[in-house]
Amino acid sequence: MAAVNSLTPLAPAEADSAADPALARRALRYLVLMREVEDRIERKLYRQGKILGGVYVGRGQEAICVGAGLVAEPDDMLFPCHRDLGLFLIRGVQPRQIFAQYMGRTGGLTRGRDGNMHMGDLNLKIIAIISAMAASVPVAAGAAFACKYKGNKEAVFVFFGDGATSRGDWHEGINLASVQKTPLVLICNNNQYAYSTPLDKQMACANVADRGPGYGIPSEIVDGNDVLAVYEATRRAAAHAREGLGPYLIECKTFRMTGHSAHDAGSYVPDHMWKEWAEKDPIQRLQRVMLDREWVAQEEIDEIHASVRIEVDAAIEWAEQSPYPDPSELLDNVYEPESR
Amino acid sequence: MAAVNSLTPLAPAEADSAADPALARRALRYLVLMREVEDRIERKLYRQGKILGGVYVGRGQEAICVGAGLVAEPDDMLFPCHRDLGLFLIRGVQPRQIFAQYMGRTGGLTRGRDGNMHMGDLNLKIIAIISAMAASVPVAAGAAFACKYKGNKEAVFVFFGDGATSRGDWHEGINLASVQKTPLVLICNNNQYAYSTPLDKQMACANVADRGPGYGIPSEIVDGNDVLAVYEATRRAAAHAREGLGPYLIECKTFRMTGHSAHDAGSYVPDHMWKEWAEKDPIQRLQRVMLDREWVAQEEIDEIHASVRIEVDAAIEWAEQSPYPDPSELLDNVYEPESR
Amino acid sequence: MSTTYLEAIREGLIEEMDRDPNVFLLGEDIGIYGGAFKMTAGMLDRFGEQRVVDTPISESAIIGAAIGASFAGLRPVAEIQFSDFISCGFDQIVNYAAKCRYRWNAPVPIVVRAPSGGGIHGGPYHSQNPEAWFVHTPGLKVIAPATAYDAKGLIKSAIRDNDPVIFFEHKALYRRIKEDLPTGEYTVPIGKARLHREGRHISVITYGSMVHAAAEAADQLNAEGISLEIIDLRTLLPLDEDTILASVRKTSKALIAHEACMTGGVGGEIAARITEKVFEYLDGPVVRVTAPDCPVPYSPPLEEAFLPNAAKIVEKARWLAKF
Amino acid sequence: MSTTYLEAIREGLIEEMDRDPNVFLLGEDIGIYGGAFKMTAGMLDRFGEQRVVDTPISESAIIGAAIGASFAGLRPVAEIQFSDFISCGFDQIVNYAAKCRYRWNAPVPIVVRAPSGGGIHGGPYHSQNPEAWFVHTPGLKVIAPATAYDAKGLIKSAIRDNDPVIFFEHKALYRRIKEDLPTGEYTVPIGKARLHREGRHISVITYGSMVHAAAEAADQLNAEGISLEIIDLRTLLPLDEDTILASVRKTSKALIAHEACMTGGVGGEIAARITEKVFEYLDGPVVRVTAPDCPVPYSPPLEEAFLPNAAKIVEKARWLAKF
Ligand SMILES: Cc1ncc(C[n+]2csc(CCOP(=O)(O)OP(=O)(O)O)c2C)c(N)n1
Ligand SMILES: Cc1ncc(C[n+]2csc(CCOP(=O)(O)OP(=O)(O)O)c2C)c(N)n1
Ligand SMILES: [Mg+2]
Ligand SMILES: [Mg+2]
Repeated sequence: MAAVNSLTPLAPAEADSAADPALARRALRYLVLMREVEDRIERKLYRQGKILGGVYVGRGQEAICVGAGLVAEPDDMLFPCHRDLGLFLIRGVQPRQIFAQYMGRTGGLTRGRDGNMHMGDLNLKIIAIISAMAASVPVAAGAAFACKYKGNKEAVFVFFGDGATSRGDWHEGINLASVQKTPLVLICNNNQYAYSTPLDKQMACANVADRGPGYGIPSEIVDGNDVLAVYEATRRAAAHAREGLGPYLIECKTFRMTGHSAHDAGSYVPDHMWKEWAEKDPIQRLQRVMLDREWVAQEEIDEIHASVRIEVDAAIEWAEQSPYPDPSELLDNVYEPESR
Repeated sequence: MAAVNSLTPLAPAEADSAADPALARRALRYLVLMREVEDRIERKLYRQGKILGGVYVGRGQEAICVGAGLVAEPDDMLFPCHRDLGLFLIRGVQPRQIFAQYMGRTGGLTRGRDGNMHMGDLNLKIIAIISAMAASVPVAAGAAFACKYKGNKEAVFVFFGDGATSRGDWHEGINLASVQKTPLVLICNNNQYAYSTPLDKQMACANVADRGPGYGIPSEIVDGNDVLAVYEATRRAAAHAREGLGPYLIECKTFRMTGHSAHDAGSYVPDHMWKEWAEKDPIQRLQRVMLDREWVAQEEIDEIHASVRIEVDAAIEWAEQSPYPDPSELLDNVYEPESR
Repeated sequence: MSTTYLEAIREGLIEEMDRDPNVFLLGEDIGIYGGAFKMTAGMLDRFGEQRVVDTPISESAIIGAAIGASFAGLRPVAEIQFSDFISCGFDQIVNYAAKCRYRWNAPVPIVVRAPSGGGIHGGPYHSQNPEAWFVHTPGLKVIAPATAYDAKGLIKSAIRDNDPVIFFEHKALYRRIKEDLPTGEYTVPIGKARLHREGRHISVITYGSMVHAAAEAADQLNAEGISLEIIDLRTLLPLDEDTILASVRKTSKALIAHEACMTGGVGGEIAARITEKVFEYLDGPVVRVTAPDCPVPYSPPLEEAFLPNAAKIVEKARWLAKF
Repeated sequence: MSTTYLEAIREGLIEEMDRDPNVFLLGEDIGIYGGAFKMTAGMLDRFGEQRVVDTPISESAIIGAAIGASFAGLRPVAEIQFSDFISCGFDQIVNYAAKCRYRWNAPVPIVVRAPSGGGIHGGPYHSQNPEAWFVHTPGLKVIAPATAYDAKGLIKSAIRDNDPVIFFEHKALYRRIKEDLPTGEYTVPIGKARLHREGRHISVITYGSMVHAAAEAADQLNAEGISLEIIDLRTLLPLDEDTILASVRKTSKALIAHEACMTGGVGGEIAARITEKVFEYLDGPVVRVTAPDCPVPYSPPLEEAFLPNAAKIVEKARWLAKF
């Protein structure tokens, strides 16, 4: 299917992935694992006071990072946003490292230097966000430029929310990448809120995808709660990018099934939206598809959930044993050691 | 004529202004005056070393600020860019003040605090640019918000070049105004270069107007060398804004008939473009129209040019007599006097 | 009944909005949500959407729009959700707002409110103290209140001031400190420091959260016969040099404390002025107690080690007292 | 044959690009035009469009893209056309580049070149000296060379350095100063000050354009029997405290000179360190000669009055010598 602009209907999941039970199984496991890890973080560890500071989860929108993440090759650089835990899992980061990160322990990716989703690993080519929304977009554009510079076939994936598209950095970054025709895949999770701010207070256009033409790049809208649809759209985008045709914008329509962060009940969200979107839950949905197509039996699904719970229990135990950083580390690594 | 998006052809000058000889006469006089003032600045005073620092002129694109400026009501706040001298003339700033400004004399609008086009007068509701391209766009959005806040029928006009549209501030400002549906008229002089950088190195879309839909606002393309066409387009935009329908983007296609600044010969511009656009000179063009339609006789046109030259000679003389600021003023007005 | 630092600022905002219809608020999530720290809770209902304006995530546009609205006669109060994000609107502050009056005589009566400071496990991007950048920017006024009384009085003065004011609110103080405020209306002058506590041996020149750390330190040191005089600057630009120098002339020793990291911080400027202007009065080196030169770490033991506190002030003061 | 400050930097850039294919340049108008100051003249022809990259007008994207390219193993050198516009990319520098290594062990080997300083009648937006903002940002290195030799040696070291470097080039020095450079390859270490001139009575601690003003002042004062020792800092972050303190221990008097405005400038930090660490050696107040606290005015008589110079250093030094 050719890249299309935003006025086309939601892309259906009818494509080769729809005939790939193995892919669906992998997707399901990551969806379930992400959900479980974040439920524990937000609803257990945070409430138990074992995690201090901000907690942002991707409940209800896991299909976006999982669907897109399964397309990325290991050498493709990823720039997650603060609700894309699935990307870390797909890149091989262990749940125990994630719990340790949230608890500020040395077992976390940042050794306690930073918290929650502010983590990354350059060896795994997954880049830590800074808090400033959309700041990663120009940075990702630079990484995409490097692919072109080196003449390799890598692509760069950058993820952001609807709210981030209001920022100057979003514009400058996407404009630079478009002018340079670099392999940048832009994936927007449009979960209809930026913190408490609804879309109509953020943008006057109907869709984030409507912004693609202003950069002369293709953009398309996809059902962000359909992991296979996200996978297919991302494949189109990645192919476009690797062919040297430049950036490609995907808008994933979804909903944030939680407050902005653990301290926010989201009382400003009208009740009907919670109900409406609960029915579109990406995990339930994929499971239904897999059962309907007889790709799995219910037992297998239950077994996935059970094994994930066991893995997560162990990971939390490990993380709680992980030591806090020693205060003597405070000034390490502000600069490259030798150069000080 | 309804507001249209960018894919429509250049707006023709066929409209009521086309039947208004008096308007054409006023426009012609401002065009000629702006051209003469800037020719003296760039080609005489600067070369004589009487003006130090940067000199940016609007040669060849005068029709944009003059056509739009003639639409603005005295209470509409104007945010010129660095090639919009005509707006100052229309607001009643005297050529002698402009020469004094360029020469750093107390007779200039900034008393020598700032130079060249970095001038403004809050009483005349004409705002001084800062150098940072597009920084005025969010500021103008705030002024437009104030119109809505006060419930008056004023509109705000902000001017910028093609290059400025690459900046984050441009995006943030236009997005805010669009969300707030405030009376902001956005006028882009697309002169096809940002300093030495051609359009294809600045943006991947065909027209600046293609960016309108990303903000859910109307945008149109107009021939920027046709002062009557610019006038008509600006009238549509102003009417739209005053009706409470929100911002409106006008892209004026034009060309910068000079280097970026007085020290730049523009050697990077292909010869054919100079020739091609010389034939589209906005002054010649308006004069032809006026002669064809028998609105003026050649003598009257000659008389306009002659009287402008006399006015400008006198203005320069006055400015050269204007004293330099006294060093004792150096620290005045960093803060409000009493509050120090 | 006593008022918290946060409530005091809210009261100030409400009083000024009641007083002057041109005062309005803009920022992210300040409307129905009442702001990330609930500073503006209830204000949307009270003043309506026109005067409590939720914006897209665009700090540069928030500050720029405030400037533009001020040109049209309004008196905008912009909220930057965390002061860490003020750098996203930096150019609008340092190049636009700060220079208009000087360049072309255009006043820019805006207030930019920015919750700053650590101690809430916010990590590198929800804990910074960026005041020094703005103190190095002529044309701005910079305020950092330490008490509820001053917070209310200064936010009111800031709104009435005809120059751009950057107003740093220490987020760890929001709910931690409270006091009884006068029932009647009052303001606190910009540019005047406050003698927080009188003392004889060492002048502690400080502001924001460190005022309270200094007071704690003073209590401890009293027992040891070391008496600290605490100057709460309240305004960082313009600096109240007279009050600083008068105190040092009296005690002949100076300790400067701030939560921001040391190098290039406001403490350097203060130390320089003391050494330049009352050198003959000094009986010992001018010392600084600040955070070290690194980002604000997240993990509790690291943040604990990072933040200056009473104990670190006590230690330095003891050392200085021996001179 | 002798090389100007500007040519020296260009030579450094070319040598590093010849040496390392991962080094590339990005910025506005640096390609066919060769840059606003012609720094990169001829480099497009030599290295091609891939390595001399013209960008849209977007400082935040320029710096951000440099960071991203560095993650992928490249060594970007970004040009900000005038340092006055660096505030448009401020967040990318202070929050992104400066903190990656500390937070998650990701080095950001980028160089951001920024022509700074006044004396060219550029007015408020083409004359600023914003170095102090960055000196207050741990994780950055900040360089401001005063001579052609150092400019070349330091730009080469900056490109090889594995931390983000902000490189301020004084635009008034570009063509004003020249010297004979060694024919062979050399670098100048980051973080080391240079004894520009030995003296006995007063240590003048300075950098950038003021090094030359100080030298002029020293010549004049010699006649009066006042001998100035001039320390050219070269690197502002990390500061070479040892060299500064050693000189002050020797002369027991310190005058700090910089072109940036005084309040919150780098001079305050230096004065504070001197007073804190070698107080017992001081025979007089530590004084500063800087621009006053206002924007850089355009009109020649105003700019002349604004800029610090040899005469102003002479005056302060005479006063200090009397102590
Ligand atoms: C520049 C900036 N301003 C404000 C914030 C505070 N903040 C954190 S997340 C957020 C909302 C982001 O909305 P969106 O981009 O839609 O992502 P979502 O949280 O909805 O996934 C805000 C305002 C920030 N992180 N960065
Ligand atoms: C943020 C910023 N970066 C760089 C510059 C230097 N500069 C001045 S004008 C200019 C080109 C502007 O191009 P455009 O917006 O098309 O206006 P034009 O000069 O063509 O009328 C540049 C790069 C600037 N003024 N501001
Ligand atoms: Mg969102
Ligand atoms: Mg242009």
